[in-house]
Amino acid sequence: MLTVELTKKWMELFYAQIDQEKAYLSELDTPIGDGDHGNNMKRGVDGVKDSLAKLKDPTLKETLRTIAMALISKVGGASGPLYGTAFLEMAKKCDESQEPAILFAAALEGIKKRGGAKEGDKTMVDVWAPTVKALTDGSFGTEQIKQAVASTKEMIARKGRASYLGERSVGHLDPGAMSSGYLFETFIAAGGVK
Amino acid sequence: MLTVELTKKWMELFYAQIDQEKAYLSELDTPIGDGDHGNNMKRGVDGVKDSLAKLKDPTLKETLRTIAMALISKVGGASGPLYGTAFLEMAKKCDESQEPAILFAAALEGIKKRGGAKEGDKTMVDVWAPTVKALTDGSFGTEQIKQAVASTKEMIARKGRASYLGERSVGHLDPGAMSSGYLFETFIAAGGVK
Amino acid sequence: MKEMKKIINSPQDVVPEMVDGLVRSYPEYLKQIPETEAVVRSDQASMKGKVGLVSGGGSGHEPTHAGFVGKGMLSAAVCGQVFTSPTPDQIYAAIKAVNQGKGVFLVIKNYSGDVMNFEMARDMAEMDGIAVKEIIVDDDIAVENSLYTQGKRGVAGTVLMHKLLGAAADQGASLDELETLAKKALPHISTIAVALSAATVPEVGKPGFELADDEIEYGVGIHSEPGYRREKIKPSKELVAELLSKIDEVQHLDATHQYALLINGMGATPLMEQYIFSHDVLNKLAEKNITPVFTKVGNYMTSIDMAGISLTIFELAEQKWLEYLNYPVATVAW
Amino acid sequence: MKEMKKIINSPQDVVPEMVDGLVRSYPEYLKQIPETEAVVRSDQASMKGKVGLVSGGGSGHEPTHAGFVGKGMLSAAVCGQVFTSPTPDQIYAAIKAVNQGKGVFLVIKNYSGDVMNFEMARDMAEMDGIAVKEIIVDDDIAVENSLYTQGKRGVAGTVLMHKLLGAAADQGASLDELETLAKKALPHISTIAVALSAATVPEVGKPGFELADDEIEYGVGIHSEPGYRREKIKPSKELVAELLSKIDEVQHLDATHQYALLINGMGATPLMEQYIFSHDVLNKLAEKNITPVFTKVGNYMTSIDMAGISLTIFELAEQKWLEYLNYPVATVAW
Ligand SMILES: Nc1ncnc2c1ncn2[C@@H]1O[C@H](COP(=O)(O)OP(=O)(O)O)[C@@H](O)[C@H]1O
Ligand SMILES: Nc1ncnc2c1ncn2[C@@H]1O[C@H](COP(=O)(O)OP(=O)(O)O)[C@@H](O)[C@H]1O
Ligand SMILES: [Mg+2]
Ligand SMILES: [Mg+2]
Ligand SMILES: [Mg+2]
Ligand SMILES: [Mg+2]
Repeated sequence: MLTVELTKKWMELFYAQIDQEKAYLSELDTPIGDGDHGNNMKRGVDGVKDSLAKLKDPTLKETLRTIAMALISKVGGASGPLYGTAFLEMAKKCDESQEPAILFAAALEGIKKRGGAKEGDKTMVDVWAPTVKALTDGSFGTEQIKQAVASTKEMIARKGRASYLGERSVGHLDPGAMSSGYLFETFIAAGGVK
Repeated sequence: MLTVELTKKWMELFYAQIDQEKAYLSELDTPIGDGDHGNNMKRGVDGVKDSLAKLKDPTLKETLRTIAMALISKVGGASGPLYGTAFLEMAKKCDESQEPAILFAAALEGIKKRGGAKEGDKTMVDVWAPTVKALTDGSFGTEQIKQAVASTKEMIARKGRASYLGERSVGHLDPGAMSSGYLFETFIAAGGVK
Repeated sequence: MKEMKKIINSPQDVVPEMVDGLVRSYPEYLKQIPETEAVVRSDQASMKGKVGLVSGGGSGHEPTHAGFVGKGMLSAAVCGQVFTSPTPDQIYAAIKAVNQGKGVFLVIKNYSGDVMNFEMARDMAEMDGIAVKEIIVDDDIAVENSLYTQGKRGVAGTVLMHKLLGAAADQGASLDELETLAKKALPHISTIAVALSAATVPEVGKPGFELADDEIEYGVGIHSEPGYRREKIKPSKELVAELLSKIDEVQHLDATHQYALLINGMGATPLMEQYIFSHDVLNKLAEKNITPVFTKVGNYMTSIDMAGISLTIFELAEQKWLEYLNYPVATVAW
Repeated sequence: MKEMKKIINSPQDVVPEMVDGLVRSYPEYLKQIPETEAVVRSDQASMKGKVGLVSGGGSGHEPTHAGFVGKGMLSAAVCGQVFTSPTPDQIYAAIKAVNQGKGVFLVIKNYSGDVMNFEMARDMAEMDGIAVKEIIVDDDIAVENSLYTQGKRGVAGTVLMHKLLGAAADQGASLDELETLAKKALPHISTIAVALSAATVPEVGKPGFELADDEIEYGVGIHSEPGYRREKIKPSKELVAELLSKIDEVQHLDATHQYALLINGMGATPLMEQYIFSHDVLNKLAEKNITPVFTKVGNYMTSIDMAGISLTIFELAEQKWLEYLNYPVATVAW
């Protein structure tokens, strides 16, 4: 069950992880992108931290919406609208259910719609899609997430900047897949799934 | 006595010398100038060679004037008008006398007037002035020329680009002094003084 | 790996300081929209009754985009972080600032980030009842277009698109007319670049890729996206022959048509080299009996401090387009 | 030592190919004088009955000088070899091409070579009965002036001199009036630069000097003449503080006066950095309650591919001078 408490804890851990891996994410974005993914995400989590700090006794919907707006207005680039849309869709859905599997599925639909990527296009979708599936069939976990991230390495990029490289994108992890991996790992670390 | 034959031979040797030392002259011009003296002089002697080749049975005056015009219209920079003026003044004087001491003295006056430099200002004047003197007192020779060129090393530049360096120009040979040294050395090699 | 050496204060302050410096240097043309990094014409009267024209994208392409804001060209430009699309709220603020009731036209370069952020802003504006249309510029022929990928990138040709649409908007074209014009002109604009070095994003601190001292790369993008071939540097004429042959494959250059030419320095390449390159392009075109009717040479769509050059050929399929290119403007950089 | 990497054909052909490329790219403004590397206005009618204005010098400072030829600015520009004064015959050809019987005014930068070659050309023109006057620009305050030396160098402030004289000439100023204007304005123009790297002359093939990866040099000239101090690179604000304090020593900046500002990139420094530098200059001047009434930021007087920036402050002692700066022109580069 996603709660306000859990969401806050999750965002704290996600903040710490991005802060720590900022340079690594930008490095992943260098051979197959434009080298800014770490900086983009850092601006985003800074924004999330600031915005959440201003909320007084928020509902879950308010919390998720606040995260979405911070990401949309701070990240920019490709990842901003995608992560923003993901949390916006979760905010829309959370009155109906607080089940992670259902919320993340709604987020995934938003990401796919916004960016037009399918599974196998070497984007964050390649972490979100198997993870949503894993949440349903019970295989969700750190190992599964790491595998999903790793699976992008051998893919040919068909969306985002990496797609300009065609076959030369093979052999590199997708930076957005990696940051999505962090998102799910910190969800677990925050106690999201017992 | 300066003759057409001697002048032609002299210019051939001067051409060969500049061609060979082009890079060195530009190198001398780098720490205390703008690194182009070798290229400037090379364009000049190329022009002199071409123009002289076109002359048919020229007088000494025509020969010297042709050299002057080639230098003026090909070298540019500071050295072009100075070398050009030198040969122009020799052309003016050569009806009166063909004595090297007298011709070079006229040239030196032209250089001083055109550029406003005095002895000790770390320019080509510091080779021309002692050389003209040496021609009169009989001490003219390769050793004397080399000494004159070397004397510029310890001077502080007061004219030309090197003057912007002030005291930091000390310790470097003046490139125009070096090319003037070549001019007088090739004059000797051409049989200018027996 | 070379250390970054730049005239900046801190990497995070690059965009706000740059936008401030630009706007305060040219108050006769530019005004900053409060609390944003978006820039709008200071000559508000020139926008009255006309469709607004908004462009923007990541920073690092100066003078694009803000340098083209002014009467006869853009109404506003939105400056994102370096090489990062601006966010929807900023784009939305620019749309609102230029809307005069006739609608707002967006010029978007074809990058996932730009497209998504501009389209989110468009959604926001439409919810406010502002009519919005757009063109997604994809003039870089170095990248294959394909249904299954992101498609081609938007590069220097975008500047010509700004000029065309700006002139038409200034002459009172409607939102629909601008869309028609943009869609018609786009396929006639082709660009391709060659890089001698990559750009260094201040927050990254090192170049996007490394080229050996004697190496160049054809087809590089304006964010140091890799190109299609690396080889030893060649004389300008041979670079021109390579790039022009690529454009010829797409455009089938032909003396019965009229062409505009844009030669664009990427940031660190001096005009000396650009003019020599231009000399070689004009010679090569002359072999086909083509003399461009419009030429511009300079730094228009840069990639921070990248050394390199791009060549854009725009086939002027309609006489009106040449008039648009020559239409007078009041901007910092055209 | 880094290898030279440039978009050129052969080093000896740089100037003719560059001039050809420039002129053929902009036939609406420029025409080449046959058998020379001098460039004259193609709009001959705009020169009718007016004093001709001729500038020039070594190449490598693009868009200076030819980029400022056109109605309202220069009548002709003479392009020497790279960093080498043009020869008298070429300057003389330009003088003859622009002479309309009202005389010709020469703008010369204070370098031995330029002064001597221009003055030889002046002698030739005067022998032909053409009245010629001149100004020798020496705005670079990095170098001490002294009766016993060459004096100060002419650098980016020369562009402002072109603008001023061009506007006055276009409005019908006589040769004497131009001389008076030039002499009055000159002491109010001060420039100083900072270099991050030196220029590479194509025929030389390596930079004029070497700076370490983290080093800068204050006071460098536009031909890589050494400056007055080398130190570790600093934030833009601190560079500005240093350069502005040097200008202040000379000009005694004061809020009761009006100032024009020219921030000039040396060739390889992107606009991003120039705008940030401009932001810091405007802030620093604001501390003295000074807001410049005219600002320009860009690559105007470059030093081939040198990285660096120069700051020019022009005290507008007469209201007319601001009008001259704002006077409309038709040139490639103003
Ligand atoms: N169309 C898309 N659909 C899904 N994810 C995408 C899409 N485009 C890009 N991405 C993701 O965004 C990541 C890049 O984000 P970032 O570097 O922040 O933005 P930008 O590419 O604009 O610089 C990619 O690694 C990829 O995972
Ligand atoms: N005013 C002057 N009087 C005499 N010689 C001068 C003067 N100015 C410069 N020179 C000479 O010219 C030389 C430089 O020539 P060059 O490099 O060809 O021209 P530039 O300095 O214009 O690049 C100097 O080394 C010096 O000998
Ligand atoms: Mg990126
Ligand atoms: Mg020199
Ligand atoms: Mg980006
Ligand atoms: Mg020189």
